[in-house]
Amino acid sequence: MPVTNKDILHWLQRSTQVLHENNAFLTQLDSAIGDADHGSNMDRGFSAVITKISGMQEADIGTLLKTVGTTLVSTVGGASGPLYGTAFLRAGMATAGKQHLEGAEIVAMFEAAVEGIKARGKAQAGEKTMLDAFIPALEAGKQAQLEQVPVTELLQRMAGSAESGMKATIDLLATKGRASYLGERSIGHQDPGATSSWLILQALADTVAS
Amino acid sequence: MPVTNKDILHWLQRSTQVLHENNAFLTQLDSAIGDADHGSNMDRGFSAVITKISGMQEADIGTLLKTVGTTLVSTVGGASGPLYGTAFLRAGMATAGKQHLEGAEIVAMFEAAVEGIKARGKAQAGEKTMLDAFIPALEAGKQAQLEQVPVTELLQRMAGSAESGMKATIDLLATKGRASYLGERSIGHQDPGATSSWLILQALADTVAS
Amino acid sequence: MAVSIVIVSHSARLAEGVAELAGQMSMDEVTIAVAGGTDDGSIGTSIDKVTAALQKASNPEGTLVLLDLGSAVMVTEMALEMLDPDERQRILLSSAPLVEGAVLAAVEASAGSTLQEVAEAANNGHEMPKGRWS
Amino acid sequence: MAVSIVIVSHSARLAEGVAELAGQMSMDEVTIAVAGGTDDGSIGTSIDKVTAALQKASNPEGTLVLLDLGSAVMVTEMALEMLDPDERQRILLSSAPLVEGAVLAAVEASAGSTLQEVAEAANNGHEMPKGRWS
Ligand SMILES: Nc1ncnc2c1ncn2[C@@H]1O[C@H](COP(=O)(O)OP(=O)(O)O)[C@@H](O)[C@H]1O
Ligand SMILES: Nc1ncnc2c1ncn2[C@@H]1O[C@H](COP(=O)(O)OP(=O)(O)O)[C@@H](O)[C@H]1O
Ligand SMILES: [Mg+2]
Ligand SMILES: [Mg+2]
Ligand SMILES: [Mg+2]
Ligand SMILES: [Mg+2]
Repeated sequence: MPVTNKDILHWLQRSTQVLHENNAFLTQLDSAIGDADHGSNMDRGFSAVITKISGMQEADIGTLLKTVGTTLVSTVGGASGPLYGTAFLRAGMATAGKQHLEGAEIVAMFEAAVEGIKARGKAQAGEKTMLDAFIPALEAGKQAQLEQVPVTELLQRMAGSAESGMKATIDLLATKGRASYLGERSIGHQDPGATSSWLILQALADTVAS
Repeated sequence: MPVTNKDILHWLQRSTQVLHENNAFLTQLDSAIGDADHGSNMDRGFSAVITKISGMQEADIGTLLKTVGTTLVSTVGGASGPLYGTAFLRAGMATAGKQHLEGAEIVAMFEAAVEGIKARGKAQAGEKTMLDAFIPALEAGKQAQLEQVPVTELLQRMAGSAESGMKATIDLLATKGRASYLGERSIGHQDPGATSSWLILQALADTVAS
Repeated sequence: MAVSIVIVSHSARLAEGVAELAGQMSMDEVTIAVAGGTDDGSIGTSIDKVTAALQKASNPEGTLVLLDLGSAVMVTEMALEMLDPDERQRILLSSAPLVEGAVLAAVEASAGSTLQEVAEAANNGHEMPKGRWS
Repeated sequence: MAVSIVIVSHSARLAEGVAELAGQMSMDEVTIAVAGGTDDGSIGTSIDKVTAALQKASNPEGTLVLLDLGSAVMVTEMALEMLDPDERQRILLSSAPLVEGAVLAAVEASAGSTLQEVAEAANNGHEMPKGRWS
């Protein structure tokens, strides 16, 4: 069963709720290696998203995701704004005009998103950023697609790999963003952006599973 | 005839008036190679001085000058505050307890003031600062003292040399203070601090002459 | 006309303070536009504020953008991507220290220098004397 | 207890903005005291404000003072001369870029580093990435 534009809407709603619930947790992670605002940044951004897409039940997936992107860029207020903003904009471009997505299209959508984050942040895997959740997730998605597993399973595997990637950021040295100001002291802390990325991917898997 | 503490009081009053009258002029000079506040800095500082010393008719010269110094440090708000402040403080130390000053004591007082400015600003002659008025004035004072000229004449010569030194700052390259940010473009403009220094020295000569 | 300056900061007060300090050295000759804080006034950056500041600063001689922290670069680049290419090529992002670079850039711009010269002047902010020999 | 930071600036808004930006990175762990503008609120420096900020920041681990422009050094040095020698030797003047240095100093101080280490961290402000590789 493909992912529909309704699913995407529900995903965005669930993400908003999950990020709201995790506001304090994300901010606490950011207080250890950043400026203690990632939770409020994401909460503010997704609150704005939910308002913006409230009347968009009939919109295609590309239009929806592009709206998310521009809204996040305008409202998040931290580095994660341009990063998630670019990710959703690119995801929207990859899904322009579509009402539903098959496994291959989902993987292509995330590939575009990850390329966007890399380009925007001039970062790569292993720098203790959201990419360390997104890149393993994308790899898992590609593998799942090769194995032709159902979409629900594909999304579960992506979320699971994002979660492992997120946990692996604890041992990484930050070399991008504010956490890099801490140098060696950034080691031992979980990256807030990788954590919000996992939450968002998990929300997608949960939405489609239910 | 020596310079009395009354003369010093009158000098400070005259300086206050002259600096007030030249507020716009000094600020205009500072606008060319600085931040356009030297006139208001000096005016503000000496207004505070005049209030502070209003009840000090009986004070000795050292006490008067030290009061001027601390007042300028607290109120001028620009680089000239610590510089003139230090100059007056040192002058006050050199004249501690005195009710009048002979030629040699006047020269010693200015020597102390100039040393104070040099120490505070880590500057020397030829850097396009107030020192380029003060140092020639001090040299002229020393020479006049060697020649045993009367105090009125000594002070006239000091003021005259300060004025020539001030004019010579036009051709100098600034290497200290804000004007140094202009590099070569500082050449061709008269230094505001050298100008206020001349005004103050001229006020002393005029006070004692009249 | 002089090169303009745009100050992008996570703090509105910081941006305005830099503009007032640098503006003192350039009088009314140089446009210094600011983009400080988020739209709702908290600490962070705002693409709308950056875009508005770039518009306010826009002029034929060009604009130098100075920023407080690296994370302001991304939002600024997104704002630049939204401009038309003609406008965009008249804008340079500086990696100079914010306060020191802005003061020196304002001095240089007020002398009618080119964008390239203003950018170089800003970079001298690294060597601005602040110590034994100020 | 952590090393304290004092921000001396010609602009009150600038000083407060730097403190809020740096304070974000150090939470409540580091005292960041400001001395911005003249006593009457115009642009310039105030020895009374500098003295008060140094007092507020005073602590056994030491204080790093960051300044906006060279002309703030003189007023700061006069304020230091008025302190007793014990207190004075726990204070270092930094020549680091103000904003970048303050942020890095706040991060370093919040980790419980020594005054010397905090001063070195501030100097890394010169190399703070703000460009192609932020
Ligand atoms: N250059 C970058 N590339 C990819 N991700 C980045 C980069 N810089 C920061 N991030 C991510 O952004 C997160 C911080 O987001 P947030 O706290 O909202 O922004 P800010 O650091 O501006 O306060 C980090 O945890 C990291 O995952
Ligand atoms: N290091 C220094 N040594 C001696 N004089 C200096 C020094 N720096 C600045 N000055 C003098 O101070 C004057 C500027 O004073 P003012 O405009 O009141 O201060 P600011 O430059 O802080 O605005 C200059 O014209 C110069 O004569
Ligand atoms: Mg943050
Ligand atoms: Mg932030
Ligand atoms: Mg001035
Ligand atoms: Mg000034």
